[in-house]
Amino acid sequence: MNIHSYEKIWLVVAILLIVGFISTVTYGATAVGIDMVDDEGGTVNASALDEDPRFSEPRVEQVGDNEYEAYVVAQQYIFKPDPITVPANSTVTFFVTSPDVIHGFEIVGTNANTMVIPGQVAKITVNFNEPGEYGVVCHEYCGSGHHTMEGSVVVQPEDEFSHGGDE
Amino acid sequence: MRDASPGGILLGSAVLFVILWEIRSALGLLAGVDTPGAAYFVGTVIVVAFVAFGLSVGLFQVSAMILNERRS
Amino acid sequence: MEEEQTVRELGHDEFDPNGTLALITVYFLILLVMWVFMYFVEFLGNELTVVG
Amino acid sequence: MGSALETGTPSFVDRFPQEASVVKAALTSSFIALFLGAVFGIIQGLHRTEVFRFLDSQFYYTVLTAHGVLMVVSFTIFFLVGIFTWAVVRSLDRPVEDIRYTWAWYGLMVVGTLMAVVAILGGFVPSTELSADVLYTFYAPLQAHPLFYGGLAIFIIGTWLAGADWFRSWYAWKQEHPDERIPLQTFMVLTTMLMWYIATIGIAIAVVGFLLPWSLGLIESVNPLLTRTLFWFWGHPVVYFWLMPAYLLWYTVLPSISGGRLFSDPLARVVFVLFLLLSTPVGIHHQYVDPGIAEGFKLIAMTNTMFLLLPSLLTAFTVVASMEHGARQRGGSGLFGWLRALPWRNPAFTGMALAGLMFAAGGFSGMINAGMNINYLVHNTLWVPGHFHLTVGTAVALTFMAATYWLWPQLTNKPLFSRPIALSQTVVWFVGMALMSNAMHVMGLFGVPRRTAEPQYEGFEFVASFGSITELRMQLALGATLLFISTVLFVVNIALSTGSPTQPGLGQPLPKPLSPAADSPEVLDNLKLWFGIAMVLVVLAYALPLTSIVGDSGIIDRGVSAAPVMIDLLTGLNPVAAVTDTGSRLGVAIWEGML
Repeated sequence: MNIHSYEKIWLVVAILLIVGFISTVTYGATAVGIDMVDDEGGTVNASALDEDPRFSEPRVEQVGDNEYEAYVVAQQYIFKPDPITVPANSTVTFFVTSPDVIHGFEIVGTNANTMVIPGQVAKITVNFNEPGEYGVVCHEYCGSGHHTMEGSVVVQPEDEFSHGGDE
Repeated sequence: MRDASPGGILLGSAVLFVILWEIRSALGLLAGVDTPGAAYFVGTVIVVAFVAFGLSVGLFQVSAMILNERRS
Repeated sequence: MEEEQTVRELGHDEFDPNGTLALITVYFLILLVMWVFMYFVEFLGNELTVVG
Repeated sequence: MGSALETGTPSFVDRFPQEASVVKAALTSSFIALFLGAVFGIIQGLHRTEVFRFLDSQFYYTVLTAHGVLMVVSFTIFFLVGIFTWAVVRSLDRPVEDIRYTWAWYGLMVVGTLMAVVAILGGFVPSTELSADVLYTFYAPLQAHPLFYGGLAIFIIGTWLAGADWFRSWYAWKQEHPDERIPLQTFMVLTTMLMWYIATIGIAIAVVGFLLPWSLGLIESVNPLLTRTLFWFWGHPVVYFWLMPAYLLWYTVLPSISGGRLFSDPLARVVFVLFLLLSTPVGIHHQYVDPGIAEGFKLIAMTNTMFLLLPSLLTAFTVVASMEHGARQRGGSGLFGWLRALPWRNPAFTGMALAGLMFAAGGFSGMINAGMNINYLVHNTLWVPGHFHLTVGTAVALTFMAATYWLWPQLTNKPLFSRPIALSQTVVWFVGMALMSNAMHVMGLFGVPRRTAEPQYEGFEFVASFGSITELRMQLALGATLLFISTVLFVVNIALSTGSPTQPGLGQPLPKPLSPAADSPEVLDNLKLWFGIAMVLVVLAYALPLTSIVGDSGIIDRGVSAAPVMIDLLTGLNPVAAVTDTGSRLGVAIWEGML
C-alpha cells in the first residue's frame, strides 16, 4: 500500500493520543478512585416501592461513623425526600430509583450525576466536606412537567445535623 | 488586501468574529478572566446589524430582479 | 467555474503535504492541552467526586 | 475543468434522467424536513432561553420531538438515500436495475415519515389521542401512539430496501466486471449499508418486538433498561450513518472542488472498513451513568469508542492533504500560504471546509463524551447538544447543503439561483453555530441540563464562573436565530433555482485519486470478511450486557407500567401576551448584558 510517510507519522500519533485518553480515564478510575454507577444497586419492583424496605419511606439513614445512606425516589415531577439533608464531613451513598418513567439525578454543578431507571436502583457514593446547599435537577425528559422537577441537598454543619431529613 | 476577494473578506471576518467569542469563553473557563461582556455585546449587535443590512440590500436586489423578470 | 484554474499538475510522489502536517500538529496540540484541562481541572477539580 | 464547460460535460440528469428524478425527490424531501425542523428549532431556541415564549412549556416537548426526528431521521437519511443513489449510479456508471423498485423504497420512507410526523404533531391537538412527545430517543415507559412506532418501522424497512437496491446494482456490475476493484463511491455506500444492517437489528427488536406491540396493548409492560440499551445499540451507529455521506463527499467531491485529487484511495477504504467494524459495539458509551450495567461493559465500550476516533483522525489528514494538493495545483505556496489559494468564493467548497473545521471542534467535545468517568461532568447537560450540533448539525448538515450547491445543477441542468446568497448562507451557518454551540458547551459545564423547556428553577440558581447565565442564553438565542436565517436562505435559494433557465454542460467530472485503488490490498474489498468480523465484535460487546439485563429484570419488567404522553389543555397558545412579555424581557436582558 502506498502511504505517505507523513500519514504514517500521523497514524502513530493518533494511536498514541487514543492510548493517552484511555490511560487518563484509567488513572481516574484507579488512582483517584472514581467509580461508575453500575449494577451493584440491584433491581426493585417499580410498582411496589411502598412495600420495599428501602424506598417505602425515602430518607437519610446513618449506617456508620460518618457514613450515611440516602434512599431517594425520583417520580413525576418531584424528588423524595426534599430536601435531602446530610451532615458535613460525611460519606453518603445515594440509592435512587423511580416508580414511573426514566429520570435523571444531578446534583447541580457537581460530578454527582446518574440516570434513574424504573426497576433499577442507581447507587452512587460521594463525600461531602463543607456545609452548603445544592440544587438537584432531573436531567432526563420525563413528561410535560419535566422542567418543574427539582430538589435539593442540604449539607448541614455536623453539630446542627439531626436525623430524618424528610420533614 | 488588494487581491482579497469579497468572499475571502466575508469569511475572514466571520472566522475572526467567532474566534473573538471563543477567546472570551476560553479565557473565562481556563484562566478565570472575565473579559468585558458589555463590549462583546455591543460589538455583536453592530456586527449583526451590519450583516442584516448587507443581506437586506442583497435580498432587495434579488427581489427587484425577480420583479423585473416577471414584468418582461 | 471561472475560479478553478490549475497552474500545475502534481503527482503523488512529488507532493509532500507539509501544510497539512503543520495544521494537524497544531490541532493535536490543542487537543492535548484541552484534554488535560478538561480532565484534570474541570472534572477532577470539580466538587463531589463519586467514589463508589 | 474550464475545458469541460466549453465542451459541455453531460450532467447526471443527461445520462440518467430516471435516477436523477429519484435523487431530486429524496433531496427535496430532505429539504422539507430541514425547513420544518428549523422552524421547530428556532421556537425551541427562543423558548428555553426565555427570549420569546408563545407556547405553553408542555408543548416544548412536542416541538423538541419534531425538531429531533425531522432533523436527524428525515433530513439526514433522505439526503443519504439521495446521495447514495447518485454515488452508486455514477460510480458504477449504470442505471438502477429496476426504477419501479427504487421508487417503491422511496415511497415507503415517505409513508413512514408521514406517519411518525402526524403522530408527533398530534401532540399540539390535545383533543386527539394522537401524541408522541417521547423525544427522539423514545425511552420507555414513556409511550407514544402506535402510529409513531409504526412509522419508524416502515421508514427503516424503506432504508433496508434501498440498501438492497445498491447491492443489486453492484452485483449486476460485478458480473460484467469480474476482475475490477469496487469503485470507491460504491465501496463507501456498501460498507455503510452493512454497518446499517447490523445497527438496525437493535432498533428493529426494540420497536417491532417490544414498543409497537406494547403501544397496541398486546404486551403489558417492557423492560425500560433493555429497550434503552437496544435503542443505543442503534443510536450510536446511526450517527455514523449520518456522517458517512458527508465523508463520502469529503473524500470524493471536496478534493475536486479544491482543484486537486483525492490523496489516497486505499486509506479511504481502510477508514470505511474501520467504521463498519467499530460503529456498533460502542453504544453503551451513551449509558456510562446508567444503573444496571456493570462497569466492565462500560470500559469495553469506551475502548472501542476511543479507537473509533482513529478513522476520523485519519480522515482529517487525508482530506486536508487533498485540499492542500488542490491549493498547490492552483499555485498556492508556503507552509500556510496555500490556504489562500483555495476557492473560498465557491459556496460548495467554503461550506464543506467550514463544516470540516467545526467537526474538528466537535471531535474534541466528542472525545470528552467518550471518556468514561469524565462523563459525570457532562452527562445530559447542555454540553451534549452543544457537541452534536457541531457534528450532525454542522459537519453533516452544512456539508449536505454545500454539496447541494454542487450537485443540484447536475440534477436539474439549471444553474444555482444565486452564488453570493449561497456563500453568505454557509458563513451565517458557521457563525450562528459557533455562537450557539459555544454557549451550550459552556452552560453544560455550569450544570444546565438539556431537554428542558425552562432551565430556571425555584430552589437554586446556576452559577457561571465568568460572565453570566443570561449572557450565555442571549448568545444561544442569537446563534439559533442566525441558523434559522441561514436555513431559510438555503431553502429559498434552492427553490428559486428551479426557475433558472436550463443550461447544458453543467456536469462535473470527478478526477481519479493520486494513489489509486490498485495500490491497496484486495482484501479490503472482501465485504463478507469485514461483515463477519463486525458481527463478531458486536456479539462480543453486547451478548453479556444484554444477557445480564434480561437476567436481572426479565425480558419484560412487570413492575413497570406504561406512561402514555397525554397533554392536558391548561393554557395552550397565548401569542399576544407572549409578544408583549417578550418585549419587556428582551429589554431587561439587554440592560443586564450592558452591565
